[in-house]
Amino acid sequence: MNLVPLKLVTIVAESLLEKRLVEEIKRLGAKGYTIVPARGEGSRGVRSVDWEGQNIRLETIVSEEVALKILERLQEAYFPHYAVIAYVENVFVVRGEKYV
Amino acid sequence: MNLVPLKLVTIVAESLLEKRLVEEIKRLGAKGYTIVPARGEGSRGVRSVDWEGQNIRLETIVSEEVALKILERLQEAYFPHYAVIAYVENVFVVRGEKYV
Amino acid sequence: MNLVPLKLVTIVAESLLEKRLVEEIKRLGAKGYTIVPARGEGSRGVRSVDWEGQNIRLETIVSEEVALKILERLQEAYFPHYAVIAYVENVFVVRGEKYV
Amino acid sequence: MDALELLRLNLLSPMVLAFFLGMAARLLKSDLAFPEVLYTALSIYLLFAIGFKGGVELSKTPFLVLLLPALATLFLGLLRPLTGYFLARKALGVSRVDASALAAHYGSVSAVTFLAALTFAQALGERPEGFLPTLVALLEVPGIVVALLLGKRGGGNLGEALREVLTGKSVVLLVGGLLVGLLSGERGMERVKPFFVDPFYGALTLFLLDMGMVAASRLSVLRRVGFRLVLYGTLLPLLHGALGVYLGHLGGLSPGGAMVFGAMAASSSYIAAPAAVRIALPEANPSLYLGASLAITFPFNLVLGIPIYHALAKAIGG
Amino acid sequence: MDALELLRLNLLSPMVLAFFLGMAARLLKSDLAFPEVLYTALSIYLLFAIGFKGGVELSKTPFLVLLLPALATLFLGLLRPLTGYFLARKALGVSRVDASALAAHYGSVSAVTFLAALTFAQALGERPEGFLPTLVALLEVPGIVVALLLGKRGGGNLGEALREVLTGKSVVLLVGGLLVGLLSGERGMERVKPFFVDPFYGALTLFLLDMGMVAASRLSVLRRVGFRLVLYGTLLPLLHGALGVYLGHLGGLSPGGAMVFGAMAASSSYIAAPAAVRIALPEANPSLYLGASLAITFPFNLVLGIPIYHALAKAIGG
Amino acid sequence: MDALELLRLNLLSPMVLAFFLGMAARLLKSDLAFPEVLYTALSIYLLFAIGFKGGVELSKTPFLVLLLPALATLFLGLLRPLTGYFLARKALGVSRVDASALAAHYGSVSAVTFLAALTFAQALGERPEGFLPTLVALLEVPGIVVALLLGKRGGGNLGEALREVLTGKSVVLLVGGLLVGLLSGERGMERVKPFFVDPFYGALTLFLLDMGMVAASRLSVLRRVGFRLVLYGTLLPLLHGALGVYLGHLGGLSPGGAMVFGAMAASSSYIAAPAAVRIALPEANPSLYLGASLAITFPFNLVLGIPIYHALAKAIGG
Ligand SMILES: Nc1ncnc2c1ncn2[C@@H]1O[C@H](COP(=O)(O)O)[C@@H](O)[C@H]1O
Ligand SMILES: Nc1ncnc2c1ncn2[C@@H]1O[C@H](COP(=O)(O)O)[C@@H](O)[C@H]1O
Ligand SMILES: Nc1ncnc2c1ncn2[C@@H]1O[C@H](COP(=O)(O)O)[C@@H](O)[C@H]1O
Ligand code: NA
Ligand code: NA
Ligand code: NA
Repeated sequence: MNLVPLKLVTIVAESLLEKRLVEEIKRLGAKGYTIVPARGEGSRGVRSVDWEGQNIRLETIVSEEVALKILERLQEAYFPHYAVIAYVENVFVVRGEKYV
Repeated sequence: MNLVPLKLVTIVAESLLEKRLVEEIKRLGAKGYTIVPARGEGSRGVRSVDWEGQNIRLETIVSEEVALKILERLQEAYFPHYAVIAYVENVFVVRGEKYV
Repeated sequence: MNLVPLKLVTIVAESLLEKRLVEEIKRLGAKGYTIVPARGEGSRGVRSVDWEGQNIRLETIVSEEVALKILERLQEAYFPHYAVIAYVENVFVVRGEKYV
Repeated sequence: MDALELLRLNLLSPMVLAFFLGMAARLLKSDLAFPEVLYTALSIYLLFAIGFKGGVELSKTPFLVLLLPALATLFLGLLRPLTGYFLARKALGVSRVDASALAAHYGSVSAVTFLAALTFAQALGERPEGFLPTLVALLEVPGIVVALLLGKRGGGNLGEALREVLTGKSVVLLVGGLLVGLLSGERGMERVKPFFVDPFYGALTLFLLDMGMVAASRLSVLRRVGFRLVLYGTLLPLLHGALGVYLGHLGGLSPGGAMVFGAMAASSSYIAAPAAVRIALPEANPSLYLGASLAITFPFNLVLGIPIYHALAKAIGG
Repeated sequence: MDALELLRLNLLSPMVLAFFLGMAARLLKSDLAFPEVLYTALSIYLLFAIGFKGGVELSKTPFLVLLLPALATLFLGLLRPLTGYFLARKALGVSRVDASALAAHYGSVSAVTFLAALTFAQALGERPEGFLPTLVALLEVPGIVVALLLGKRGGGNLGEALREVLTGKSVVLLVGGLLVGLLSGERGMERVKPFFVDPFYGALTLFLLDMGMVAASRLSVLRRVGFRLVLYGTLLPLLHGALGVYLGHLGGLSPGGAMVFGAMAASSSYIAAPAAVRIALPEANPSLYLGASLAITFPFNLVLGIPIYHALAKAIGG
Repeated sequence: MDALELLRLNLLSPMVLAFFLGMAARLLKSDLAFPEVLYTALSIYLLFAIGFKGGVELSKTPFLVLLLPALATLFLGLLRPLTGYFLARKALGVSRVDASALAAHYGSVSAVTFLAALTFAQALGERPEGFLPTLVALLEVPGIVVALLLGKRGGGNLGEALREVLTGKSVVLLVGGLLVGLLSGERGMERVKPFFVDPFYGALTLFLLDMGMVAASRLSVLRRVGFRLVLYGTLLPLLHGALGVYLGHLGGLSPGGAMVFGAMAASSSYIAAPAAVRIALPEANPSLYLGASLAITFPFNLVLGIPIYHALAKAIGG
């Protein structure tokens, strides 16, 4: 089994940001991503299925370097004004070379 | 990058429990959560999109202490009678101080 | 707290494969799984809500041995022709003995 | 029209056929599936529309006409969970908790069975009373409450379950639609008729297609729980149905009305009751109550029950 | 018909009642919830249908008849964000950015308020001009642009926000439906009338049920931001509404048309504007603008505003 | 009516215009998007409704009238994949697997193209035979099977793919709806007409709006695969369409019926075939077959093909 250790970055954000977040992570080096619609609650209150827009949960598998770049960009440009949360973890990826 | 190591608790449960689970985890100290609708299969058979209610997949980022409290509460009050599964893992969270 | 260290295998694949993937992982020893509908982008371009079918994100908690079998099977039979990505990580599961 | 002709007429309605098509699709392992959202959307539409039509009719009904049928409904709401409970204990030999769970289902009501009966009556040229949806709303809640009381005898989450039933979406939509119809009357009806009335039976047909798929996926329970549950799920509705027809007749309903009233009494819940039971009686076995209510009683009423209650109503009142 | 009678008529329409039912459901903590997809589907349907009907009417309207009302609309599109901005700065004392966000909402338009006014007018036997939906499309965009210009004064994401508004789904559906209606004309209308016209008010009723739930979940803002926001959210529509009725009258609209035109002018956006503001002015406080637009101005117009604009239009033009 | 007039009439129908609106929305990068569930719901509705209407008509059709058209359909179901395969091999020079994938698409049928042709015929006052939907169901499956046989020649997942096609949702809904219509007949039709018949064309319009968006997102393939695929995707339908019109005429269909039959023959699948091909021939390139079927042939038939088949049918039979 060819398993490559990589970083999985997960971002939960208001769905309005989807297009911009996708552009950002691609620009910073992500080769792909997976998105599921989500709802949630945090410091900015409940974000649910109401029309004002729910959340998205975006995952991207990237190298450590790209992961850090993404998180920095989020911290700088999105955390101050938008409902966003982001975390990173270690995963082992089949054919991981495709994703770096 | 200011990354705080925290626990990510994931709970998959029948969707009927959503309101109660959210109340429980908040009471036990969770500052936020993210939910996505899910379907699945386990010891209690298939739980799919049928109207009898699908599953939810609830994630919450918390301190180790809160994580343990949540898992204990689940084990005690929900595992016996409901379709529930729960696991915990280590993640590194941007601005993690917000979530403890 | 009775927490058992196990493997969480996550597979993102085109939704057309759902039935077959579920059969495969059960045959290889998985005792359960959780699926959420997803969209995404990778080497095969955007896979979104269009009718040609979106993705699914399938998670299954298994022993290390079963995890490796699943990943090998994917690599051999699905990676060449289908839009699939798979990764594995370490999780701690409540009442984990149920899942091995 | 003789019994066989009635049965044929019922069987060959688009609604009943769609139900069988749904079952067939599932048994053939077709990938046909209704997105859950479509199910939810259709049920919101159907429940609100029933309530609304009932409300508009109610706005034209003198209070006195309603009194006796309403009392009969309450009486059935209290009695049916008891018969359901004791029959389950004696004939099925299940635990107290499982018996209460079954009682909650056979104490409440199925809006779709009600609708199928209504459609059938109208197709035969009967004119069931317009206020009957009001009675559906009235019958939905008390049976569940009585049954949960039987199951808990003073413990746990009863309050939560009760609140859940009363503010549950089926009650809110039925009662809410009723109020909207009552207050806006004929004048409101004119505006929304092409949405809430004319396409109603077609939407119901689509809904029954989905119900057929759901019911088929519960069929396996029959093999497991066996013959006695089948008896339970057919004799109990016959008993309740006959009682309902009779009480409806006593309460002054027309034959068509008494027949629909009987079908209501004979029906078992599969929306409000399962949710309430799952919260209040989590130890109860869902296969049992869902299987009985959905895979036995619902199709039984749809196919055989409705023509039978019609024949009864004719025999008593027509 | 006197004022009270008008109010009663408006209050007891299925649409307004459904809105209150939605609010009640949320306040009772019912589990009734519209799946987001149902909301999206209904709004696609409603917007396209309004546009389409408007387009078919437009195909029968001479250009000159449209000229003055269109100019009046553009004028309102430029003026309203300014009054919204300055009133917010002076009376609410909020920051420049929050004032611009509010201005974007009160500078744009609510298609549902427009529809409610249209329905009301038609229920009274008025015949508002068929091309009014064209004006809705015309009024939607400029107000948002002006407001964002006020908020940015030369920075950031204005271009993106503008593109977002112009290609936003509400503009595309309204304008696109309009073009489809314009090009296919009466002949096209014949084919799709039973889908886009007849069931329209029923669909709108269901939509308002959902809007009621959303508005109720925004009610809490009232307690927090207090009385001054309530004044802002009612006086500003009254001002804009009166102006709209007057300009509509000058522009040659019938009394019914002037009244609907006034309601348009009085309405505040809660689809296009929030999305644009969230992108272009992320520092603005959503509770403020969503609360004002959705929990104050929308219900105010729905319940009180529309009959008032009607009375005004009658006083001036009837 | 001359050719240009026909084309204009077709182009300016709400359905075709909605398709272009969808394309425009995507090309303008509008955020307009149909939730997948809405697409699924509309396609369930459309397929069941076509089947149902066809079934009701069938219940009034003598068996003999159906015989020849059914044989012609089967013949086309066997022939079309072969022409599709060999043209792909010779003219496009693609691999055996890719040619089979294309053959599966051009061997099956597009329900929406069929509907557009039907609508067009009806708008011209023609009266296409009521049993045509039966033929759609008959044409859907064999072409795919033949094509997969060509692609596999004795390997792999053919059985699974075949089962997938036969129990696929489009076949189940079409054939199931047909049976429901056949069994419930005019009497059933009466009850559900305001849902399954009257609003049909409007629902189709909305569906085509979505199809336009999907097709536009496939347009990029044209640049990549180039001119030869465009020829393939237009000449093949013309050939099949002419053959279809001719066989329809021989089979005894009215001119309107022959024209719709031609459009069926000319159409290519984009629901059943892609799913079957993806399972049975995963090595085939989806850009190729989806691009050809959806971005070339579907719009070609919708805009130009249908009036052409109409002219042909008139020339031969009218
Ligand atoms: N502690 C948490 N665990 C999981 N998800 C969270 C947590 N806090 C916030 N979120 C998610 O992130 C979104 C934005 O958070 P916030 O900006 O804090 O309102 C919320 O709507 C949740 O979906
Ligand atoms: N081994 C597993 N891996 C992932 N999800 C699981 C697993 N087992 C159960 N689940 C999820 O947990 C739900 C309840 O499980 P159970 O109580 O075992 O029926 C299922 O419907 C699945 O969604
Ligand atoms: N780097 C990545 N991170 C997260 N998800 C990915 C990544 N690459 C691909 N995916 C997901 O896997 C699916 C198939 O990928 P592919 O086969 O590369 O087109 C995509 O549609 C995405 O949902
Ligand atoms: Na945030
Ligand atoms: Na469990
Ligand atoms: Na792949």
